[in-house]
Amino acid sequence: MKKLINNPDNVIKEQLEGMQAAHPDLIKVNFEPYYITRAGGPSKGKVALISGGGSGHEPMHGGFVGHGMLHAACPGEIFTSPTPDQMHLAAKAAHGGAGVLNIVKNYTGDVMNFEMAAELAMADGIKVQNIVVDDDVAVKDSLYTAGRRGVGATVLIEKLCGAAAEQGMDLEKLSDLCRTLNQNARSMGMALTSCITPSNGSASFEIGDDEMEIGIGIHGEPGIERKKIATVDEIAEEMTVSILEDGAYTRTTKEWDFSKNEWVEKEVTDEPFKKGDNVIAFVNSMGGTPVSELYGVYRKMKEVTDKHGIKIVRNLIGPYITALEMQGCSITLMKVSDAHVKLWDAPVYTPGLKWGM
Amino acid sequence: MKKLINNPDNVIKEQLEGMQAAHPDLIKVNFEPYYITRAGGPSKGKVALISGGGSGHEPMHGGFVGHGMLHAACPGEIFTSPTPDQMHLAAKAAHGGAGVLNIVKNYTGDVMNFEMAAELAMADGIKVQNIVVDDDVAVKDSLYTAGRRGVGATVLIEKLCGAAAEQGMDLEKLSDLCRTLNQNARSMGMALTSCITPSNGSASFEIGDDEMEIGIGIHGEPGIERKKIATVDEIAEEMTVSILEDGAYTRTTKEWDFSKNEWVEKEVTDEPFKKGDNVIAFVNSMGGTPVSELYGVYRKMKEVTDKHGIKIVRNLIGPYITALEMQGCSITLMKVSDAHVKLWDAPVYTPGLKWGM
Amino acid sequence: MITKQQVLDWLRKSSDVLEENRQYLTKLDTAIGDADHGNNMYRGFNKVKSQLDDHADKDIGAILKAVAMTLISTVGGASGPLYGTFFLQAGTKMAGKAELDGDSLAVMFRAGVDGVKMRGKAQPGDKTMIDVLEPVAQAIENDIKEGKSVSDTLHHAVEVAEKGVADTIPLIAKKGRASYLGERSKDHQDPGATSSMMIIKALSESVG
Amino acid sequence: MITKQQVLDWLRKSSDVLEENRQYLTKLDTAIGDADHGNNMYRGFNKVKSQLDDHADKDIGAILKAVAMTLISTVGGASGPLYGTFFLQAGTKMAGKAELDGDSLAVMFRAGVDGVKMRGKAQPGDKTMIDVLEPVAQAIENDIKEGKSVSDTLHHAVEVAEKGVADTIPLIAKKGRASYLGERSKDHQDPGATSSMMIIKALSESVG
Ligand SMILES: Nc1ncnc2c1ncn2[C@@H]1O[C@H](COP(=O)(O)OP(=O)(O)O)[C@@H](O)[C@H]1O
Ligand SMILES: Nc1ncnc2c1ncn2[C@@H]1O[C@H](COP(=O)(O)OP(=O)(O)O)[C@@H](O)[C@H]1O
Ligand SMILES: [Mg+2]
Ligand SMILES: [Mg+2]
Ligand SMILES: [Mg+2]
Ligand SMILES: [Mg+2]
Repeated sequence: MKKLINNPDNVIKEQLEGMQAAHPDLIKVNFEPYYITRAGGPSKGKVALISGGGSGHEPMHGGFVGHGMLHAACPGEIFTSPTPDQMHLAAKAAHGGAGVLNIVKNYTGDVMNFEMAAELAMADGIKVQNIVVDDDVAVKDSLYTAGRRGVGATVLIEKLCGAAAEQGMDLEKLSDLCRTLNQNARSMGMALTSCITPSNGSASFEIGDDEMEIGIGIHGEPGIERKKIATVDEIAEEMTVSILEDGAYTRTTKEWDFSKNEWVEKEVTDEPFKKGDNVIAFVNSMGGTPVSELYGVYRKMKEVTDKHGIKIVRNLIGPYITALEMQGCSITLMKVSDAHVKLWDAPVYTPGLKWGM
Repeated sequence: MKKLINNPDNVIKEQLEGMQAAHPDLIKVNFEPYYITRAGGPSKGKVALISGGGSGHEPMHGGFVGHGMLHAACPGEIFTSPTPDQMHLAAKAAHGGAGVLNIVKNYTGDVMNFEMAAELAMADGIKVQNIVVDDDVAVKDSLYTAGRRGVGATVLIEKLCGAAAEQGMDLEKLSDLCRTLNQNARSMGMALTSCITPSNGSASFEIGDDEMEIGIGIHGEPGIERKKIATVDEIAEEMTVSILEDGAYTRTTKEWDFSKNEWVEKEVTDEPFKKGDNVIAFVNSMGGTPVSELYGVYRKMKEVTDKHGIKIVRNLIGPYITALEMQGCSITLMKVSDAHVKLWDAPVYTPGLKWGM
Repeated sequence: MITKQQVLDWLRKSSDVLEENRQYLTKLDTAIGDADHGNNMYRGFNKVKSQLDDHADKDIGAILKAVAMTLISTVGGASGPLYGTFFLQAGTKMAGKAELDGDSLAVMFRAGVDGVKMRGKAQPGDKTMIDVLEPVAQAIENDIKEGKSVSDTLHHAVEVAEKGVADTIPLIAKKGRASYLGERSKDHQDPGATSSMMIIKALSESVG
Repeated sequence: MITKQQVLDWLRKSSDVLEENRQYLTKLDTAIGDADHGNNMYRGFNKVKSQLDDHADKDIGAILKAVAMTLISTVGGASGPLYGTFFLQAGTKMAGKAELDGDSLAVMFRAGVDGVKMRGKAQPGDKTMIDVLEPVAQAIENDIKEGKSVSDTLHHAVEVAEKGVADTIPLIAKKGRASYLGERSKDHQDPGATSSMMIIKALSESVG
C-alpha cells in the first residue's frame, strides 16, 4: 500500500497528533473522542460554526478550524461519519453562548448522527441548528436516492459562514445564509484513479489505464458512469455544462423549528444558474492531481462559464476537499451577491486556508 | 496516461492560460517566450527577485509571483531548464531599477542558462546576481557529482528574500541573505511512485508495490537507493536524521563580482545543524501525497528534531515544490534568526502562498 | 425462552461473526459504497464484546440499551445510528426483563425494526438492511402467533434473513450510498442487509 | 572540402535523425536523467530545420552561429547551452568561410568541443557528451594531420563516436543529472553522448 503511514489502525490518531504539533497556535485537538477546536477557545457571544465527517478529505474539515472559519471539526474514521457523542462534546467545547450551527454534508450517516448530536446538545440547553449541504449534481433526483451528496460547496460555505459568524451574525440569520449558499451551489466530480483506505489496503475500484469515472463523490466510490479517458477540455466542459444546465432541484430538508421545538421537514427548490449570475468558482483536486492540471481545468471551465454569461468573481484552486490520494478533480460554482463576496474576502486564518491576516 | 491534459505539446501553454485566467489580479503571463510577472508591473526602486526552472513543480515558481515573493518566474518545458532569452526578457520586464537577483536551483542546465541570462542582462546595463540553491543532502559530495540539487529550500528562500526585497533591501544584501539562507538549509526527499511527463506518457521509473525510492530529486529521476517500503515513522526519521547529521558541506560557488566585472568562484562551506538551532520546517508533498499523510511525516520529524534539541519556530506543510503527480514527500529544515522569522511572517500574496494581507 | 445468558451469548457471537467477516462486509461495501461497513461493524461490536462483563447485574432491556449506546458512539456512518436505534428501541421495550418468551421476542424485534425504519426512512425494496429486518420481523410475528417455538421461529428467521440478503442483489438501491450509483448498484449484495442476517443467525445459534 | 550545401544538409540530417530518435534518446535519459533529452534535441533541431531556408545568403560561420542562437533559445536544460556553445564557438572560428577544408574542419571541431568543456567543465570519463566529442576532436585533428581526406576522416570520426558512446555505458557519471545516481548510473548509456554521435554521423553522411 503506497502510503506514508504506520499501522492502519492508528492513522487518524497519528495524523491528528502531527496536525496538533504543527499548529498549536491555531488549533487544539481533543483525543478520545476526536474533535478539533480553536486554540483560543470559544468565541464569546458568537455562533459556533461546526462541521465534521469522515476523515480522508483533508484539509477539510479540521484544516478549516480557525479565525474566520470553523470553531470546531469532528473527524470520523476514514470515510465514516463521526458519532453523535463526538459532535456533542465538540459543540460543548466550542459553544460561545450564541448557539451552534452544524454544517452537515448530505450522507445518510452524517445526517443521522448530526441529528442525534443536535438533540443531545439541545438537551443540554445549547441552541443548535443543522443545515445540510447537498450540491453534487451527479446525483440526479432526490426521490429515488439518498439525495445529492455534500461535496465542494461545503468548503465555500464554511469560509463564507465562518466570516459571517466572526462578524457576529446570529444563529437564525447564519442558518439562512448557510441554506441560501447551499441552494446557490452546484458541483460535479470525476476521477482518474481510485483511492486506497488504509484499513483495506487496496483500491476501492479497479479502473483501466485508459478509463475514468464521471460523477464520483469523495469516498472512493465509483461514479455514475465509466468512460474512456477524455481530454481535459472535454472533461471540464462536460462537468461545467452539467452544473450550468442542471435544472431546478427539489428535495425535502429537515431543520429544527425553535418555536415548535421539533424537527420540521420542508420542500426546498434550488433554481438553476442563469445568465448574469456572479459566481465563486472552485476547482478542487481529489488529492492526487497536482495544481498544474487544475489550471488546465480552470481554463476550459472559464471558457464555458463565459459563454453562458456567468461571471466568475472569485476562485479557489487546489486540494481542499479530497478523497485520500485519488487523482481527479471537482468543479463547484456558487452564485454569490456582493455581500457574499465581502464575506469571501474577509480574513481567514486556519491551517488549510489563510488570507487577509 | 492518467492526466487532465489535452495535447501533450500544449500542456504548458494551456496551464499558463488557466493560471492567467484565474489570477489576473496577481500575475501577468507572457507567452512566446513564457514568463510570469506581477500584474502590477515592476516594483520601482526595489530589487527584482526572479526564479525559474523546468515546469512540473507547480506551484513553484509561477505560483510564487506576487507581493512579498517573486517579481518574475520563467517556466521551462517540463523538467527542462528555461532558456537564457526567456530569463533575460523576464529580467527586463521585472526590473525596477535596483537590479535583479536570480534564484537558481543547482542543476547543470539551470546554472548554465541563468549564467548566460545574467550576461545578457548585464550587457543591457541591468545589475544581476545569481545565487545558486543546493540543499539536497541525498547528493553526498560535490567533487564527484554535479553538486547538491536545489530542492525545498528554494520555496523558503523565495519567501524570505521576497519579503526582504519588498522591504527595499539592496542587491548586495539580498544576495548575502539568499546565500546565507541556502547555507542554512538542508533537504531530503523520497518517492512512493514515479511520475509521468506528458510528452513521454509513461512512468519515469518502474517501482514495485512494496518499494520506495529514497533520496530522489524533483524530476522523476530515481533516488540514491531503492528499498522496501517502510512505515512513515521510519521514513521520516531516516530523512530527518540524514538532514540533522549531515556534516559540513563544501563546494565551489560562482557569483558575479561587480568590482572585477567577472564571474568569481569561491569555496563555500555549510555548517551542520547544532543543538539550540531555531529552524523553519517544511514538509512538502511531491504532488500526489495528500496533506493528511504529510501530518504523519511532520509528527515524527518533530519528534526527531525535538530529540536533537532543534526548535521548530515556523512550518510549512503542503504541495509547494512538486514532481508532477508523484507520491512522496520531502523535508527541509532551515536554520533561522529572529530577523529571518520576521521576514517569514511578513505579508505574502501570490497564487500559491498567501498570508498577512 | 431466551435467557439473559443467551442474550449475552448472542452479542458475543455477533461480535465474533462480524470480526470474521470484516473483510467480506467491507468488500461488499467497496462495490456499492465506501468500503467501510465491515470495519464499522467490527469496531462497534468489538467494543460491545469488551463490555459484556459489565452487564452482569443488568436486565435484558438495560443490556440492549447499553449496546445501543456503544454502537452509537463507536460505529459512526449510517450503520451506527441505525443499529444503535434498533437496540435502543428493542431495549426500551424489554426494560426490566430477565428472559424473553416468544411474544417478547416478536415485540422486541418489531420495535427495533420500526426504529430503524423511522430513523432511515427505508422501505423494503430499497436495497438496505430493511430488506432483511422487515421480513424477519414479520416472520417472527407470524411464527409466534402460529405457536411455533422460539427456537423454530429463529431457525425460520435465519432462512428468511438469508433470502432477504439474496433478494437485495438484483435491486436498484434507493437509500444509502448505493443509491448514488443508480443502475450500477444492481447485481451487488447489500452490505447492511448481510450484517443484519449475520446478527440474526448469531441469535438463532445462541438460542439453539 | 565541405560545401555550404553540405553544412545545411548536415543540419537537416541531424534534425531528421534526432526526430527519429526522439523516443530513444528520451528513454536513455529516463534511466539516468529526467526523461527529456530526446524532446529537448527534437525541439531545438526542429527549429533549426525550419530556419534552414533563411541561411541562403550566409557564410558557414554565420550559419553555425545562427544555429547556436536557436539551440540556446529553444532547447533549455543542460544540452541547450552545451550544444549552443559548440555551434557558437565553431561558428566564430569559421566566420566568413564559404567552404571548409580538412584543417578548417579540425579547427572548427576543436573550438566547439573546447567550448563545451569550458561551459560544462566535464572531462572524458565523466559520462557526458564529452566522452564522444573529445575523442572525435582528437581523431579529426590526427587524421587531418596525417593527410587523410575529409571524407575518410569523418568516417573514422563516426567509428570513434560510436566507441565513445559505448564507452559511457560502464562509467559512473560525475557530471550532469546522472551523477546524482552515483553507482546506479553504471550500465546505462549516456543520452548526450548518443545525440553527439548522431550529429557526427549526420555530418559524415552529408559529406559522403
Ligand atoms: N436509510 C437507510 N435505512 C436503512 N439502512 C440503510 C440506510 N442507508 C444505509 N443503510 C444501510 O447501511 C449500510 C451501510 O452501512 P455503512 O457502510 O456502515 O455506513 P455508510 O454508508 O455511512 O458508510 C447499507 O448497506 C445499508 O444496508
Ligand atoms: N557538465 C556537462 N558537460 C557536458 N555534458 C553534460 C554536462 N552535464 C550534462 N551533460 C550532457 O547533457 C545530457 C543531458 O541533456 P538533457 O537531458 O537535454 O539536459 P538535462 O540534464 O538538463 O535534462 C547528458 O546526457 C550529458 O551528456
Ligand atoms: Mg462510510
Ligand atoms: Mg531536463
Ligand atoms: Mg460504508
Ligand atoms: Mg534530461
